[in-house]
Amino acid sequence: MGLFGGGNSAAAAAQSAAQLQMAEQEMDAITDLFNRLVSTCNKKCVPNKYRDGELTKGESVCIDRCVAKYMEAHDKIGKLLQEMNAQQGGQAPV
Amino acid sequence: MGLFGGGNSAAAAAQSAAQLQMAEQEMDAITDLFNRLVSTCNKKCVPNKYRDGELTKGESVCIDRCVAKYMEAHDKIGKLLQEMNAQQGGQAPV
Amino acid sequence: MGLFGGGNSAAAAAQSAAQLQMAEQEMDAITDLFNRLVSTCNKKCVPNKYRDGELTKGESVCIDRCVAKYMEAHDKIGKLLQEMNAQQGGQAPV
Amino acid sequence: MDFSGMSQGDQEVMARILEKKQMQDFLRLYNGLTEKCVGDCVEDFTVRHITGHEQSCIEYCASKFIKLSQRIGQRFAEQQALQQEAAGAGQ
Amino acid sequence: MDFSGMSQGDQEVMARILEKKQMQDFLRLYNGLTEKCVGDCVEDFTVRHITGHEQSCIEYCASKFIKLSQRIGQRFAEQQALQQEAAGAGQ
Amino acid sequence: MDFSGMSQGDQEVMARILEKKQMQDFLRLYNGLTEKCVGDCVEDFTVRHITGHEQSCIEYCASKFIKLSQRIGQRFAEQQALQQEAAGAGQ
Repeated sequence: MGLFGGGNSAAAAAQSAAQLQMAEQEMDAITDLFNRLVSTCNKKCVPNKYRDGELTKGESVCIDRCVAKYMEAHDKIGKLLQEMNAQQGGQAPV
Repeated sequence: MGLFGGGNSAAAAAQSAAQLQMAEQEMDAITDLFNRLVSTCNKKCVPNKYRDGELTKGESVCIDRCVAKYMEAHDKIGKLLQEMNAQQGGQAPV
Repeated sequence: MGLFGGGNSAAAAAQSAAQLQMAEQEMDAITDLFNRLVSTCNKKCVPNKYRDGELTKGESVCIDRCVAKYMEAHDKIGKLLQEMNAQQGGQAPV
Repeated sequence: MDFSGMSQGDQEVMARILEKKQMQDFLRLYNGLTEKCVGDCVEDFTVRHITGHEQSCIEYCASKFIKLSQRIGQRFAEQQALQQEAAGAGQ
Repeated sequence: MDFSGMSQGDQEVMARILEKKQMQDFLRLYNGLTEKCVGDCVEDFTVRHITGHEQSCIEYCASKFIKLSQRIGQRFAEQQALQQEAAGAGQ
Repeated sequence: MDFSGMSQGDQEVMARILEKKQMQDFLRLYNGLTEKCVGDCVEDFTVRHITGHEQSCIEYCASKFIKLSQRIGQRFAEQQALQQEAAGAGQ
């Protein structure tokens, strides 16, 4: 690690480790978001009685709208959290 | 690590690593407990129909009692597990 | 690590690290499978009204069958995923 | 938890682990809020955008859940402090 | 996500982490499919083996869930691309 | 799982990982028991302490769930053994 990546001092290594950790956390957060999105839109759009293995037209349309609405809600809640953070210098519980 | 922390032998490092790991596991267990507590008391005390963004007086009182009862139950179950462990030299499944 | 384990080159260490990682992932997958199995067969076989702390005969029989059916379904779904993978060079989403 | 028995180096490692976990807790809270509030508030899939009614429901839901988490956080900390006292008295 | 700001060494580490996570995602999908489809399809515990009716229900359930995941994966990627564009335009 | 193909050093690392996971499994079981049994048994929030009726319900719930886990653990181990045999015969 860092072999071709420029300066090799302990400071650079620490920065690199912090950067890797943040990238990994971001990936984990996106995977978690995706899994919850799948679970929610499955519940909202696909009844759990199965007559065949294909998505119907109606289910497909519902899924697309569900994804759009979920992501819109995610953005709105993100802004809400930022506002609250700015107001209170607030912190997450625990 | 261990730069100002006294003896620097491999044994000390191993002990230190084990201590750090236990502390991290304890933190994870407390976070998990907290998240389950929030989820349970939310289900028990806050109906998921929303008329505004404030907790009502009734909900707040319910939440406080729910936390107290949850922690009391957690203690009791902890003692129960200890007893079972003592009786059987029992182990967790898997 | 690797002290008595034969060749000590970087390549051997990397192989060893990959092997350890795979073994750890396999353990995590089995633990996850077991936990979902317990949760499912608990829901299917044990009503959540409690009159005493023992499993009834009927519940025990139901649990054994539930485990057998769950594992059979797990195998079938595994084969299904393999087929799909073979057909499409398909990949997991995200 | 009490880290005072640790070496200074270990306390620094612990502080970094703690920081990482706080970030994880925040991301989990954020993702969990979206899942809960979409689950409770979004029912109309004949349109592609959040309706006015859904929007205010989501805001109330998020606000209420955050207040619930904060209240439980306080009670939880009090309980933990009580237990540590009890454990201390028992020694 | 954009890793181009990283050193080559870090990009390699990242690639290995990514590979590990894809394996985890696959195992999670696999275990999750079994849990969901047994939950939705298996109701008869008077016998020890999957019945014909349960078998086709499980196959439909798995097939449908995989198609749902793939469709959402596409939409999700489109949304992420749009957001990165928007973020880029804002800079 | 069979670790006999590993070097002795790796087997020691594996043993430590296993120990860590057993601790995690125990803590997860413990936290999960509380969540399940409070969910199933505690309904009266007009009082601050566990009532007698709730107390015995929690004890039955915990005892039953542990017995269920142990029984499933046995069946699960038998199934895994069967599969390894089948895999061995197929080689």
